[in-house]
Amino acid sequence: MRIQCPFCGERDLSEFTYLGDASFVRPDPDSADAGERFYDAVYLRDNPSGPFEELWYHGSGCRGWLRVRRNTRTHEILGVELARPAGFEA
Amino acid sequence: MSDSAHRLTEGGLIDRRKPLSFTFDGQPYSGFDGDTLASALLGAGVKVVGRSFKYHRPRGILSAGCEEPNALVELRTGARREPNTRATVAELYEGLEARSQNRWPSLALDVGAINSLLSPIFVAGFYYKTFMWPAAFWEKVYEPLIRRAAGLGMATHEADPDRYEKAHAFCDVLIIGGGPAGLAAALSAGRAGARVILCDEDFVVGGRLNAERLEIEGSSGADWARRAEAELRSFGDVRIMPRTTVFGAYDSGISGARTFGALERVSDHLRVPAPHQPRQRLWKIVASRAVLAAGAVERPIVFGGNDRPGVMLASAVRTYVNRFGVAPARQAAVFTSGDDGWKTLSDLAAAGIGVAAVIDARNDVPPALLAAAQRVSARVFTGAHVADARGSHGIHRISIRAGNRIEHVDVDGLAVSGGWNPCAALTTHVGGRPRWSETISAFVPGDLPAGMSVAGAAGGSLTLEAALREGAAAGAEAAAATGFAGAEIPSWRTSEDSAAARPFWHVGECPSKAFVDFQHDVTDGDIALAAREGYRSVELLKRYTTLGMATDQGKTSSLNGHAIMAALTERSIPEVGTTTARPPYTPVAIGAFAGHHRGKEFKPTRLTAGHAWARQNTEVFVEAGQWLRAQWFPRPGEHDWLESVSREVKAVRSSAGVCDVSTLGKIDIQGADAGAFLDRVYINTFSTLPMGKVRYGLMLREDGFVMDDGTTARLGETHYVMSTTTANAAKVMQHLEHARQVLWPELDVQMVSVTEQWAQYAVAGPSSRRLLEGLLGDVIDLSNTAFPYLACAQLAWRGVPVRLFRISFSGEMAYEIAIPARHGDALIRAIMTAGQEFGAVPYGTEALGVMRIEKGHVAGNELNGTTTAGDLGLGRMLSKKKDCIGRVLSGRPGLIDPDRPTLVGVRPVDRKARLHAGAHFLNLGAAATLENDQGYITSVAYSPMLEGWIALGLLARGPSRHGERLLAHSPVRGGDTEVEVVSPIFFDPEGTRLHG
Amino acid sequence: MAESLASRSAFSCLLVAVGNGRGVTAIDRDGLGLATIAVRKGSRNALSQRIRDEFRIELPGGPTRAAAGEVAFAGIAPGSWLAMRDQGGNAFAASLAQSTAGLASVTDQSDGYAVLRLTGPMVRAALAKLLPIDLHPRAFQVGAVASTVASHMGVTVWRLPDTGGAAVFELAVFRSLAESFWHALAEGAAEFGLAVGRPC
Amino acid sequence: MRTLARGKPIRYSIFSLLGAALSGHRHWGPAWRDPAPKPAYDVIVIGGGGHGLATAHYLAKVHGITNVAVLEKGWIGSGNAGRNTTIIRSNYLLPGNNPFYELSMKLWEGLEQDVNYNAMVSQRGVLNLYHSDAQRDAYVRRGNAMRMHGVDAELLDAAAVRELLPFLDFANARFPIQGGLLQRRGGTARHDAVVWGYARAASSRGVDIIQNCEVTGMVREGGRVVGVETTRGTIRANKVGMAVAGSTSRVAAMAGLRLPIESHVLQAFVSESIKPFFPCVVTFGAGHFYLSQSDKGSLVFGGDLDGYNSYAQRGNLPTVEDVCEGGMAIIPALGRIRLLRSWGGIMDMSMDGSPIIDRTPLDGLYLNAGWCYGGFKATPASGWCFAHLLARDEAHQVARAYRLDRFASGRVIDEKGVGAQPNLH
Repeated sequence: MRIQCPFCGERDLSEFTYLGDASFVRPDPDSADAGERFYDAVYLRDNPSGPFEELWYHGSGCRGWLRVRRNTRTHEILGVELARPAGFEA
Repeated sequence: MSDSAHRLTEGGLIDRRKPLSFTFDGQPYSGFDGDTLASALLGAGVKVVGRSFKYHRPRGILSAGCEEPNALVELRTGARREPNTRATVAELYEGLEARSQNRWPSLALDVGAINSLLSPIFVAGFYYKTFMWPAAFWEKVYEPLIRRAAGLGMATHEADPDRYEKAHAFCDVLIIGGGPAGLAAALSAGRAGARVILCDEDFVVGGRLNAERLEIEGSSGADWARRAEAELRSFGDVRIMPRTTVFGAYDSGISGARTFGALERVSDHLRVPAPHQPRQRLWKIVASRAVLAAGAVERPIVFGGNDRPGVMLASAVRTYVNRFGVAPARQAAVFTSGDDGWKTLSDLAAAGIGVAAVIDARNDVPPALLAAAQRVSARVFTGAHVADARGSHGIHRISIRAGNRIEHVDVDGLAVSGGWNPCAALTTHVGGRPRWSETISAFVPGDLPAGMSVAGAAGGSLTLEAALREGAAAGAEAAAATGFAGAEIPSWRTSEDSAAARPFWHVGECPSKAFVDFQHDVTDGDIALAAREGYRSVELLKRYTTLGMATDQGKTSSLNGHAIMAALTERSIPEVGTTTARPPYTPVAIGAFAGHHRGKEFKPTRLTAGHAWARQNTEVFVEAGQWLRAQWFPRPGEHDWLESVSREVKAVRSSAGVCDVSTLGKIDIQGADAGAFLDRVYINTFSTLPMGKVRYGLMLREDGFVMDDGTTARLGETHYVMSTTTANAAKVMQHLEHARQVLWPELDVQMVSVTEQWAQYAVAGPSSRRLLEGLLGDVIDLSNTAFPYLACAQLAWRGVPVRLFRISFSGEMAYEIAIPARHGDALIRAIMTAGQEFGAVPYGTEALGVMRIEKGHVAGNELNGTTTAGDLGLGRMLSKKKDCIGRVLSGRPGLIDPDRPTLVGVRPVDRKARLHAGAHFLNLGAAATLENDQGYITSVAYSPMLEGWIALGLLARGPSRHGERLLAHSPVRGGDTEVEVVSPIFFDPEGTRLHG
Repeated sequence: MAESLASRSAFSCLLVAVGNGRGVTAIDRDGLGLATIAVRKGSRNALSQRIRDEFRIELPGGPTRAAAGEVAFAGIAPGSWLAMRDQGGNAFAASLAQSTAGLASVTDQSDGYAVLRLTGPMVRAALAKLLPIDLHPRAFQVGAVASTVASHMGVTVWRLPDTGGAAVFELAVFRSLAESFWHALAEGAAEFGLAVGRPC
Repeated sequence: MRTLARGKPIRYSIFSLLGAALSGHRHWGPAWRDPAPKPAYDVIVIGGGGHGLATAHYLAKVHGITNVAVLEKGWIGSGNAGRNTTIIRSNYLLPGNNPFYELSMKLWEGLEQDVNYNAMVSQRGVLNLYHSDAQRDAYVRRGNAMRMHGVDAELLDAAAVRELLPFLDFANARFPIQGGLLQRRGGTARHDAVVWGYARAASSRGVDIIQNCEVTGMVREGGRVVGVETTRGTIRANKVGMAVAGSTSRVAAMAGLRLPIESHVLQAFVSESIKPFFPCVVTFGAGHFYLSQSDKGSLVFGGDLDGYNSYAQRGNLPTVEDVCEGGMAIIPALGRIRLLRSWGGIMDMSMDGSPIIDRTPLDGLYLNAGWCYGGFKATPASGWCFAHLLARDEAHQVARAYRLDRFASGRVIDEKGVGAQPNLH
């Protein structure tokens, strides 16, 4: 598998570390049901068979966190972008 | 029989001026440069080469390629012994030593052959039906027997003496296979200017061109191949890799570039590798496009005695005659179901080898072929088949069934052609499914992986003309797809050849055993039994009978087996389906996948700037992740580690000691929001930390459990430097980058690891201040008031930037001094010199551990990923004023349960007794059961200060149980010890020594 | 002030020729001043201007290296560069921090990385055994920069102008890995002959 | 078809085998019946792998519930039951796991007599190597916990390991072998035979094993699951149990459930067949590698997950290299032995590395999932406890901790201590 790092270019799988579901959004810690929402965000997964948006870390490259769209059934990479929205570093 | 008995006087690609001597089962033989072991054995008249897996039947050479199921030998000796080497692909070299396998005492006389008599019992899956009583007998009696009988060659237990290497290659077009299709593809892609890599598993390119008497542009196929190779070598961006098998296709990326695994056999054709050369090289080839031109494998036909030595694939017979100048037989017959087999007739005749008969399963055979048979006065049987072959150590007679008439013909060789199976494995490695072709009665590539095309026999196009045409087109198309369009597509005139055939798998009832999978001794009867017992899916069939699971992975057997199953269950072959090919295409040495990552090179070694100095003072180092750290510094006369470590501890506590702490992670954190950022990743607050101060911090995972701890210093308004544990440095960096880039991208924070930039030493003990004053006195005031506990400063010392921290892991007054790593060696030497007057000693990780346990500081054994801040007695650090990663889930009932094991200290009631980490706590008198488990000991040390063993542990409701007595239960190490629960701070509980 | 403190190259005692010939030549770049510089939020343009004024260098937007005189900036991540100055030592980072104060975060890495310059007729063949990236002249041109992994070790590589008809690369690895990296390089380069050149 | 009423097949023994030999093995009937699905059953078990078939066998044998269907979308054992490295052991640390896996080991020890099928259960020993003091301490803690539950465990020092396996790398190892934790009762079993044995035994007690029958939906009435839609029609049942590790999330989604599970690919490898080379099961403590040798002679080995979510039953090259590097690091004689075949299985990776055997929020639907890569060794106990749950609607006592709500409550069973990151378990 080869992942197109937006900064470094396409690199071999071995340069990256996987985290998982990119839909994770840190819930509001002050909300009344924060516990329930954190449990849901940290533990529950859709775990789809097919296109999936996930987080990879280019630890052996630019140390960038990437948002990768990948088909979990075929391993086909459908799209890659930096997790950190453009502009924040500039 | 004389050496050259079966060697033709001329022809072939062998060099008769270069004879090579070799031995087989100790017998000396000779062959020629250009031979394989198989061709050399055949040339020397050797017919029986091995014994089969189950029945130990004598077996000869079936094929001339990697599909060989029978001719497996042990190659080389001693530490280089290679079991199961296919004689058909082993290149002959001077002094080669080979032995037959799976026989005792000798190949000719093999006791195991008794199994053949018991074969009525040893049917598929017989072992599932018996060997069950008594149960105890399995490991002791049955299994050892089965294991000894099974297996093929014998592997050595000696370490492999050869080197392996890995390398990376990139190209526009990868061409897999150097036969006519592959060469044509390479020529058209190369001429277009693309970067081309052409791999072929053989040691000469050309494939079937070297084995058939076919012509291209009026010259022999072999000559054409030489010319094509020469032209390709003239292109700067074309690389030809012989002896290289592309064994696997792996996933690609958006660009379409795909990774292929390939094995280059750099030195397997030599007695030993040349200096600085590996035995084999694993290539990871990244190709934008690939052309699969791997050819096809001929199928045998299932009939009685079809496994006997002398029965050979027709294509292999032609290979041995045309390429190696070897006569596999003196008087042969041909058994075919298509025109292709008839080529063998003319090739044998041309080589002056007698052909007694041609048996064609078809009723209508083209007249031209019949005429050819007439010319050499070979008898022709159409609509007929061979029912049986006789001769256990080499056939001497075949029985031909034509209608209801049986005829016997005396021959010493039988060429069999049951059609061709395309080598399509690489198209299925990444999920493609093969498609059934009625035209050639075989599975051909179905949906292809993106960026891959197929040419020639690999795609089911079996004629030379088609191979060249499709190859040229595929090469040009692939080149164009990578930006090298426009070059005209070459084409070539070829001689006639026809691949017309009719499917024919199995001759039906036979007088003797008819084999489907030669190597695993799977017969037509076994397939029938599987069908009867309900193992009808091809996967169940395979698993129950082991069809296709041998070292050849069913290249010659699977389809025949599936065809027989289809007939038995009244389904079509496509309905029955086929098993999925998995990498590698042919077996690959495990050493090649490891490359040079073995022994000390298994993983890189990280050495601190002070390592050279440490080496001069101790030989005792311990692995800390990839780092090597000094464990202790023995002195002459000390008897054991305990004596050295205790001496180091006492020295630190009484005067001063120095420890290399460079391996701890250090992260430089800057930016306007650096403080706010730290507040969110630590459970305690750092935005309020004054400049020039250090604070201990604890970090949680989002699930509320402790992740790591360490000190963080504030060097400037927007500048912090964080320290992490050695073990978690990389993990913490990744965690912080996630927080910075994904969770809170809006914060103005920049960070980078500076672990490697700074060499850092802990200077600890009552004399540490005076020691450092001797070094730094002229650049900083170290008095308690000017530089108190938890102060930090940046200095310039002797022209070098230095960082100084007043922190302590030992509980003594202590400092950590950091300096750019290139000066690390000089600094440690300077410290030791300055320390001489105080009797300062270097101390290692053991003494460090003892002192942190004496102080009740937690470390790796307590930060084990399952403990909470509360468990470690650090719950009070959790700020109520702010949120941080892990705060919310750390409040779950399971994490705040008062019964959770919590940090305590323990001492043996008998102060002399020894403790062991991993012992479980039991209430005195309680039975040793999991229900009564109260917790366990995490860390143990001998405290020279308390003159006894002490330990930290996690104990249910621990803090409330100080003074209680328990049993430390450790049946696997050290036994049971009665212990007393105490405070985890064993030494200087008031912490007065910190301040000196 | 006392006499200056002894300094030790990460490659000291390691660089010895292997095999026969000069297929690859290795040169220790000890003394090279290195610093990572990461732009502060919202300061990209101001920083570029400051670097332009100070060094007559256009900060690259991607993984490339821009040099003027003895100073160069190599893009290693979005908004982050590895700045280098020949023989700049630790002083380089300090001066860079001053000249970009408020616009960027600067961190001294002069001692964090051990840098080797590799050249010679077989340098690409030798590096093919280490680096999983395409070093073909068309794919990795002069000025190209890449951070990747070589034989389980993180490495940042950049290509300098060819000299004597041979490609020239510089490779930076974490200082603590210098010995393991040299072993991996030497094992692969031995068949071509690995020579050691004079530091520059 | 030569089978008795209810398809009771001929008993397997050396005598029946000899008898068969004389008649050319023509009288063997199908090992299990191939019935068409009935419109309704007492219990439907989704998944014809080891766990599902074991569940059906124990439902019939222990609880007398024989009106049971096992639905398999492909051929039985086509999932992880046929894609694992066949290791059986009960060397677990945590009280939530240890008794469960020990029950499994006890059931392995009597399996062949129970199902009258030789699954080649081979107690040749499982040795976990350790390479540091901290790792030793962790193994001591684990070994002690095992002994406290009556499980055999021995701590070996380097010399004892050397005596057992003299050809490991003791000379030049990057991470020297300091010793190991040995469970002699651990070992291997012939994975396919386990599936076939349970299938044959269950079928002979009346369980319907229905292959090529894919579940496409849940039949719900009110809040209750009362059956399944399949490619072979609707089948109703009082209780529906899921034993589809690898596809759990997909099947659960049919019932609208979201679970603490990710699917990951784990590769496994076999070498060419060689004469006896390796006597036990060994695991590397400083890398990702474990190995044993099958009775057929192949070395069977594996290592770490590829690390990314996947439903493709295949992995990539970096993991192959990582595993082989681990192998060479401890067994330098492996170099010239050839890797013959690799494949990938889809692991049901739970958020704490431990399984789930529990009711679901939907009445009538029961869950057996999250086996990570411990599923094969668990087969008998998983079937035993899932059958217990299905039959009695209460957790079997050794499976009490395998609750679905433990993640919300924080009572996780995390042997490795890596938290809610499935690819690290």
